[in-house]
Amino acid sequence: MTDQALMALPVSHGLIFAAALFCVGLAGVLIRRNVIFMLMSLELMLNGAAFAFVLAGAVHGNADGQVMFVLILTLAAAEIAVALALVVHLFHWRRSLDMDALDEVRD
Amino acid sequence: MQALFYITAIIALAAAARVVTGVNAVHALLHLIVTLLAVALLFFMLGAPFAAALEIIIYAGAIMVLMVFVIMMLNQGDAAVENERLWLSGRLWWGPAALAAILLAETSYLVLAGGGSGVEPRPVDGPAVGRALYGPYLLAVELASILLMAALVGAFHLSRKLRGRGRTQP
Amino acid sequence: MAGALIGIPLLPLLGSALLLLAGKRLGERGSAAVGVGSVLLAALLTAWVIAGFVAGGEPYTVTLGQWFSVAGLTVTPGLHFDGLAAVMTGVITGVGLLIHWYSAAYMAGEEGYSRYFGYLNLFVAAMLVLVLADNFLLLYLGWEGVGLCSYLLIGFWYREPANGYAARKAFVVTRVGDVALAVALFMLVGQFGTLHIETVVDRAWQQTPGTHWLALLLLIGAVGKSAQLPLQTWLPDAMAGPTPVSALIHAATMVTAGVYLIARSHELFLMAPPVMDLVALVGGLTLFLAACSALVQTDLKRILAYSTISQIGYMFFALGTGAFSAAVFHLMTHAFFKALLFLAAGQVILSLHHEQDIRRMGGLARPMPFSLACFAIGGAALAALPLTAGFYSKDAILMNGYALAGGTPAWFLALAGALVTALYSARMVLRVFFGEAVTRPDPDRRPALVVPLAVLSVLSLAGALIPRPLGDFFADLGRGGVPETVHIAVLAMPWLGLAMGLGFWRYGGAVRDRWQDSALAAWWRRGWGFDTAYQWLLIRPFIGLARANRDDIADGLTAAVTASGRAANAGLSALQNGRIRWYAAFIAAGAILTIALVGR
Amino acid sequence: MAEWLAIVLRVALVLGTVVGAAALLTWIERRLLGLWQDRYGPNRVGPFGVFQVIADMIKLIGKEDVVPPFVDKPVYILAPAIAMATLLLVFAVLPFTADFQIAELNIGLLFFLAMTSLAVYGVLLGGYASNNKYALLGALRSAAQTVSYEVFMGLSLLGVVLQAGSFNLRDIVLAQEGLWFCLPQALGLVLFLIAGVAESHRLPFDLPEAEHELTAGYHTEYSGLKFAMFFLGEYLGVILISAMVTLLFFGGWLGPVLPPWLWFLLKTTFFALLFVLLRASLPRPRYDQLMAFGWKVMLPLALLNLTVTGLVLL
Repeated sequence: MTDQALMALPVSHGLIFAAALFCVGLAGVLIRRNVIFMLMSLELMLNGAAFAFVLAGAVHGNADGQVMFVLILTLAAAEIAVALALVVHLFHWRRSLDMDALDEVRD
Repeated sequence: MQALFYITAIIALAAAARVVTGVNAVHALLHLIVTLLAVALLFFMLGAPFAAALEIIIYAGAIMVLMVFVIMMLNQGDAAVENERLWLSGRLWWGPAALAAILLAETSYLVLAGGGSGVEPRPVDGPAVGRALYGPYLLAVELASILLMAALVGAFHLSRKLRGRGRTQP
Repeated sequence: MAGALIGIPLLPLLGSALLLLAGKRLGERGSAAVGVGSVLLAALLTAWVIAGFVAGGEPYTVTLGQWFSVAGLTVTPGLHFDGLAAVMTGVITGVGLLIHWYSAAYMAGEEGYSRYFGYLNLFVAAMLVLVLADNFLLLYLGWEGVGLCSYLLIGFWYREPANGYAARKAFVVTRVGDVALAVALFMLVGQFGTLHIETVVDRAWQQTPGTHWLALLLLIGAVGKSAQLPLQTWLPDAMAGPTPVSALIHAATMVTAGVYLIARSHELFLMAPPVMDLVALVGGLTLFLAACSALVQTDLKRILAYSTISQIGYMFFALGTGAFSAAVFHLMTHAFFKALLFLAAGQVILSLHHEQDIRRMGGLARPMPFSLACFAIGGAALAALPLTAGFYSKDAILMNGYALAGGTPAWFLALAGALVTALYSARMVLRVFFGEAVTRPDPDRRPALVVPLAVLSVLSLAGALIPRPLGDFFADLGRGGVPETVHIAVLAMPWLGLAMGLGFWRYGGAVRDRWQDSALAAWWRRGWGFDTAYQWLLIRPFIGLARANRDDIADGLTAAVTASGRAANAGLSALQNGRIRWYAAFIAAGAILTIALVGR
Repeated sequence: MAEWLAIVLRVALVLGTVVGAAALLTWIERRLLGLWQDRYGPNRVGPFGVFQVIADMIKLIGKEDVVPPFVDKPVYILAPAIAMATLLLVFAVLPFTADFQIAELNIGLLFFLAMTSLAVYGVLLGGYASNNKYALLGALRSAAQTVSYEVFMGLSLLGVVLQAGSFNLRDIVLAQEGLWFCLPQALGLVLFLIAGVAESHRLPFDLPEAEHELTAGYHTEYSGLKFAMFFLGEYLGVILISAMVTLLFFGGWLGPVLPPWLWFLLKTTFFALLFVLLRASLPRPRYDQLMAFGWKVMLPLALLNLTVTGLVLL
């Protein structure tokens, strides 16, 4: 079955898709004030990067791309675990999820 | 099969756009899950079934569940949606959108300028990934495990503190 | 002998270190034991050393070792003991011991008891270093050391802002003299290449140029420390310190450091006759002006303070006329009777619950006969009535002064000063002890207070009998004949003053009151307006200048530096606004820029 | 064209069988519970009350399908579909016999895990969309429980994967020709069974829908066909877990004499009945006990199992 799924694909299109996913995520991170939405946008960015890796790995026919994907996955898991703990903390503390309300980190 | 790729990609991007522009956190999350599933499908099409499975099991099945969990736990209600709508309104849109668009244009230009014809993706199955992980990338795996441990301890610590705070507050 | 000599300043220094480091744990009794004990030991050592010196008779030096050697100047300080040093150490340790003893009782119950004795011991150590130094640098060390202790002790009750002000004033005003002394030291190094006193004096005989300036600078230094015109203004204010401090530092010892300095380096002054005349003039003017001020003061301690200025003026006059022996002799006797007066005044003040205004005293003769006796003896010595120690010393000054300098204006001022001195002594004793009783005293007859007074009374009466070991120390400048009329005038002046005092007291009530209210009296009371003059001539213009210079071009430059730093900081901290989205936007912009620059 | 038709037929057959079996299971469960609890259970409609199933279906379909005004409508509608669809999808990769399988997938086992992990969303979103605190609590419990038990469910299966050397379900079954994995992977079997019970929210791990505490948990607000889908999903889960146990530990269709499909059917039925027996006999733990049990007992055991298997195979 998997063999049939393969196709002749312009690699550039796949990369542009990855970049588009990344940029949509970036725009989300920049636009949203809600921490939850920022985190979701961050996941989009990670997926864009991950897709680029897997695509490159598939093009070259080696496993390195997927290895990087696994590492990105690990990173995302760790990030989300800590970030969500922080979000819960933040909400209990501030009664708000507004990231801009947290600007005392500058001091 | 190429058509399937484009359709999936467009679905992924459309869902991603809804994530970024949505006002209801759970709906946005569902769209994000759709994006993830679409990406998983793309992985599958690229001959990376292992990555596809991981994308679903871990990303969609665990990480996103955690996020839904937290959103439900905070349970902000309709006021949050209104608030979100308020935050999203106005001119704040244009700057970031322009930045992202410029970045996309640049990368697209670079990718297209690099040329490159259609290449037949070669499938890489799970065992190959496993051999690579525990071969040349062993150090990275160990580092990832350390990272996970750190995240575990960190998350645990944060939630512990919260519990202590809750106890002191009436 | 050498070890004993080092031990003299070392013992109070150790006592001071012990008191200042561990004073709190010693308690009052322990602090007093250490403070008085160390000076007692030093006094015993001094007595032994003096006895040895008198028996052997030869001056000697103990070298302490090399201090530093830089640019051809090697300083190897040592302690030098000769007749002059013998008198000074004897006065310092002897009077110092009595005042320590007195202090132990006087200061009982005060906060900072051990601190007090720590400072006092440090002062004694510094003063001993000052008088024993064979080197100008070591002398300067002691000089500044006593200045520091003076500052610390004037401001001993530092919770009162006025005391702190007085302490600062004393420090700053004497600093003027100290700077001159420091410049003199630099000149010495430049001219003679050494700071060793004897060497300097030896070389000074050979090469005269510049000696005038040197002597003048030394004089300014001495004037500052000894509260002579025009730097006398700090001493009356220095009475803010505890009374025993006034007795020890601001009457008996420290203020005579200037006299000692000139006496020690008198060869230099002899090379500069105009400066010698200046010294005499300064002394004459000071003694007369201060005596007049003392005449109208209402604060008991301020009377004594002006009296001290006046008496040191006598010493300067003596120095200026070349009667060095007489000057040092008067220094010694003055130490006795002025310490006696201060300590007796302290007893009176203590009995009246820290009342210092003589207008609220009176009729104390009956409740406090012992104090009256002390005051009478001290006042008599101050007024130079015959058979007191002060009589012999002041007589020597006036007679020698006339013999050496003739009827100069300074000498006539000194003569008039003798009259005024007797007058204010009489006024002081009469106002305090006779007339109507205004307050009820609470006499304190603790032996620790009484015994030192008794000893000092004896010394004030019989101090002149102490064999003068320095008799042959100074080259006598020769004594010409003194006319009989002069002698009679000198002898008559104190009696005349005393008679005037009694007369005014008994019959001149109305005159007295009018005089006290007159503008002239008020002017004198303010110390001839020196403070006001300095305020207008120096302090105000200086403050004005500082104000005017506040925003000058140099400030503008430094302000520009800080302002630019501040602006840069503001810009950067505007970037660091704590909003993660901004940071992310900057990262994205950076990425865009990098790609645009690199990816082609 | 014939190829396509064959695929469609096969899909229809599997779908029909599985859904029918799930429906039938509801009747079997009630009868068996009745038997074990010394009462009759449904026995009026048809022989032994078999047609009770049909009657219930008619009732559920005929009922008014209420969508309460306070719910999050799109999610409310989506949730039961997810609950059923994800489970049904897994049946597409199950090898019922050596040559009967809708789609052979190299990563069949991973697909199973992926779909079960997605199945959480059905419960989670159902509870969230209902906008009801009982439903929300049920959904939260379900999410926590499922995520926790998923972890060692995957780990407990890795022993089997190690022994078979493949994620392909067909290869796994074929690898058991000499010896069923229930013997060398006995610990894995127990772990997987427990995790399976928890995943399908069956007693004693039905805390998300514990009726004493949370009325009906996440599907409190559901009625009619949507409720039927949740309901059916649960029984589909039971059948799916039974089928997986059969495939992974008891040699799937392998067996003497009888035709392979019958072997598969018998084994699966046995485990489905085991589930019913569990429901009849075991009490329900407290929620914190459930979580503690999962993380403190099951996870270490799963890791131990994996380690030992790896060491033995090395």
